Amino acid sequence: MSDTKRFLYVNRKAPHGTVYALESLEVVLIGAAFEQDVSLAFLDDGVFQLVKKQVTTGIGVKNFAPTYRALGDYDVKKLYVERESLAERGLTEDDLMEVTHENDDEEDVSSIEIVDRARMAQIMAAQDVVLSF
Amino acid sequence: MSDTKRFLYVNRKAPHGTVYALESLEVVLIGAAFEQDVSLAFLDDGVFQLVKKQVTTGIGVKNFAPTYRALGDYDVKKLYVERESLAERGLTEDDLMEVTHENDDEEDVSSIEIVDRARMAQIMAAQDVVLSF
Amino acid sequence: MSTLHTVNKSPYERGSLDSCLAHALPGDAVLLIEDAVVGARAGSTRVAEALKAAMPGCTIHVLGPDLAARGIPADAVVEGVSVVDYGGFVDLAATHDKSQAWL
Amino acid sequence: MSTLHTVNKSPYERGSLDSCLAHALPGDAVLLIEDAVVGARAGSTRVAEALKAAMPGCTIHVLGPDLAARGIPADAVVEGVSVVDYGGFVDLAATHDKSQAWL
Amino acid sequence: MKFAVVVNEGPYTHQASDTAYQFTKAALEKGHEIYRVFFYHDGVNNATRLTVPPQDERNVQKNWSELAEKNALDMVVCIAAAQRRGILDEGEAKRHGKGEGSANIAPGFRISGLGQLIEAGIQADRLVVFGD
Amino acid sequence: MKFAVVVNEGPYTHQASDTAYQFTKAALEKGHEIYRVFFYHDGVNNATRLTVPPQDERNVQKNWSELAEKNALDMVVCIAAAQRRGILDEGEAKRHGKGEGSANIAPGFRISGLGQLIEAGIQADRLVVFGD
Repeated sequence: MSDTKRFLYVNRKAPHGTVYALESLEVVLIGAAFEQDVSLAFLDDGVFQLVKKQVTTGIGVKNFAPTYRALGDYDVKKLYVERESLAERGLTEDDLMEVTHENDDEEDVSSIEIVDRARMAQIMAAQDVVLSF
Repeated sequence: MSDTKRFLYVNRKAPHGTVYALESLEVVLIGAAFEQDVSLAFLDDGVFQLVKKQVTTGIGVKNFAPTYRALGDYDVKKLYVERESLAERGLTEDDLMEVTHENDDEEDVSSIEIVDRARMAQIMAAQDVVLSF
Repeated sequence: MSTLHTVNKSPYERGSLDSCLAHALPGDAVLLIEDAVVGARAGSTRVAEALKAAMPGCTIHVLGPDLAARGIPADAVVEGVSVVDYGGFVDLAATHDKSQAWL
Repeated sequence: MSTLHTVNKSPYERGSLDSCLAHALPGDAVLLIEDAVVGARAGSTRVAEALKAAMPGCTIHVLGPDLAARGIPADAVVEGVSVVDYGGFVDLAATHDKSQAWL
Repeated sequence: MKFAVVVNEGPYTHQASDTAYQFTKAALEKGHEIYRVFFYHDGVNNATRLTVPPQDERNVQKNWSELAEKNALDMVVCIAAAQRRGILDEGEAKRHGKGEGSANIAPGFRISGLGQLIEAGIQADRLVVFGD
Repeated sequence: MKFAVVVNEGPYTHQASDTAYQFTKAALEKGHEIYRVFFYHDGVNNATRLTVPPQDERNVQKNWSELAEKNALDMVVCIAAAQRRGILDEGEAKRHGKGEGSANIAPGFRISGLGQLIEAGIQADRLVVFGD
């Protein structure tokens, strides 16, 4: 087996009420150094992690949401967000923050791809290692 | 205010997967010494706490289910179980363990009363202190 | 005997808000805190409909600092839901006879 | 690329089993463990129907020691669901290409 | 008015302790009395003096300890729950042979029995529970 | 076959650690290799030597420590998660000025970085996650 595996980080939980979103992101950042094929899946309440304009000063907790926007610098470029999960929660793509990376032509392109549930299932199926938090 | 208050312990979680059912029961046992007016409510997944013939040897965890049957000895006599919660989970009263206490005529009578949701709401409303776990 | 009910989990993932609303009585207050505030976002969702149906029997409140943390503007909540701060949470607890947490 | 999906929370309280079943593909296995085993009890419940609908696309399994702890006899599970012990759990993890926990 | 506050989850993993802290602070600012803060279940983990959170994050244990010092709060950690999770004061550490210096309870917290929870329910006008 | 096991919750409050333990034991009995057990989030709390569970209950930490000793398991506690929750080895306790005897890590566990989790995912044939 080659040393490169497909790693998927599955995010199904809302941010701030529990630490899972934050500590999951910490794994992604560390994992980026290992040069694997990394994808992030956001479905169910995990889609709330990417909602823009999160302001956490009122709850006295550090806001880690800006870190998602830095993922491109770590060569983490594939963030899949499930369309059905958004819709059920009254959200649209416009409610999500911008996460971009530089493509081969040095243009900033979006790292977020909205996918339907069937495609999300295919993405999950194609992985070697699935980390859920 | 008199020193006697109506205490309700609300059990909404399944046993064994988390410690809440066990540690809630520990509060009930300690609390019995304070001679308050004590009731226990079992609704939603909390009804699974009273299912009979729980055998925990296979998961390597202590079985505290028999303690419910001892509640009568602690003068804890009112266990309210929600009918709708049972039905939604495919359970009937026959699936529950027997929990009894001695009445004034020294007869063993059931401590479990199956109540519908509307009555459960009334029972909750009538309390002074509600402890949820 | 009025009650302040608190709900702290997302109603899209857990049953606690549904169960709370099924047991709250007229004159009670329901306060959404922590992850439960995602249910307060206005829109044509199942949860928004459930909250509307529960009013005006109960009053529905949502904790502002938790709303902000989830990126939901205070004016984007379901109509009729009031936004309170921690002091308002204390007031709700004080002005109702008891509080019940739907954990 | 087959997957072993594990679900550990009661499907009566949380959405994880529903979400798992909505993403599992033909040839995958779903294993109910811990509090999720309460969903395997036979009967005319919403959850039993969902499990039946998921088979035979997927195989459905339930952890026996957890079943026993919840007072559910091994012969009282939804038809077609197989009861396994911890060794069987290991076998399922070994015979599928990867496992995915629906936490 | 007299409040009792119950904290059922530990620091960082769940927001419960943070919310309870903000609630307690707000109640004090409004002139209410906090009869007791009771830590149960994983809530006992708020009382360890050994946490070292990142510098740019809040320090949950320190928040509680400082609030207690400023307001003479009675913060009680359930002994049975604490034993299951490894939170010990000097006496407990010695009693269980855990070795010199093992006590890990933070300033402002004290270990006591579940009776303190019931008593808080009896004595306080309102009891508010924070958990998972 | 080579397994990696991830434990995301602490002892007693959630069954996750018990299930992971039973799974690990069963895998070893079947002749599989356990490449590593990685403790993350509240899972780091499994590694405290200070728990004193009731005598008629299982001892989760001891279960893990004994399994590790018997099978030379590599049990790694995430350093970042451990610092947030107050799990320290000698070096960490000294580095953060926590005082003589404060180290509370139990036998068989070692503290290391998150890279150990990724590496386990790369090296093991299967990775199984247990959590809340």
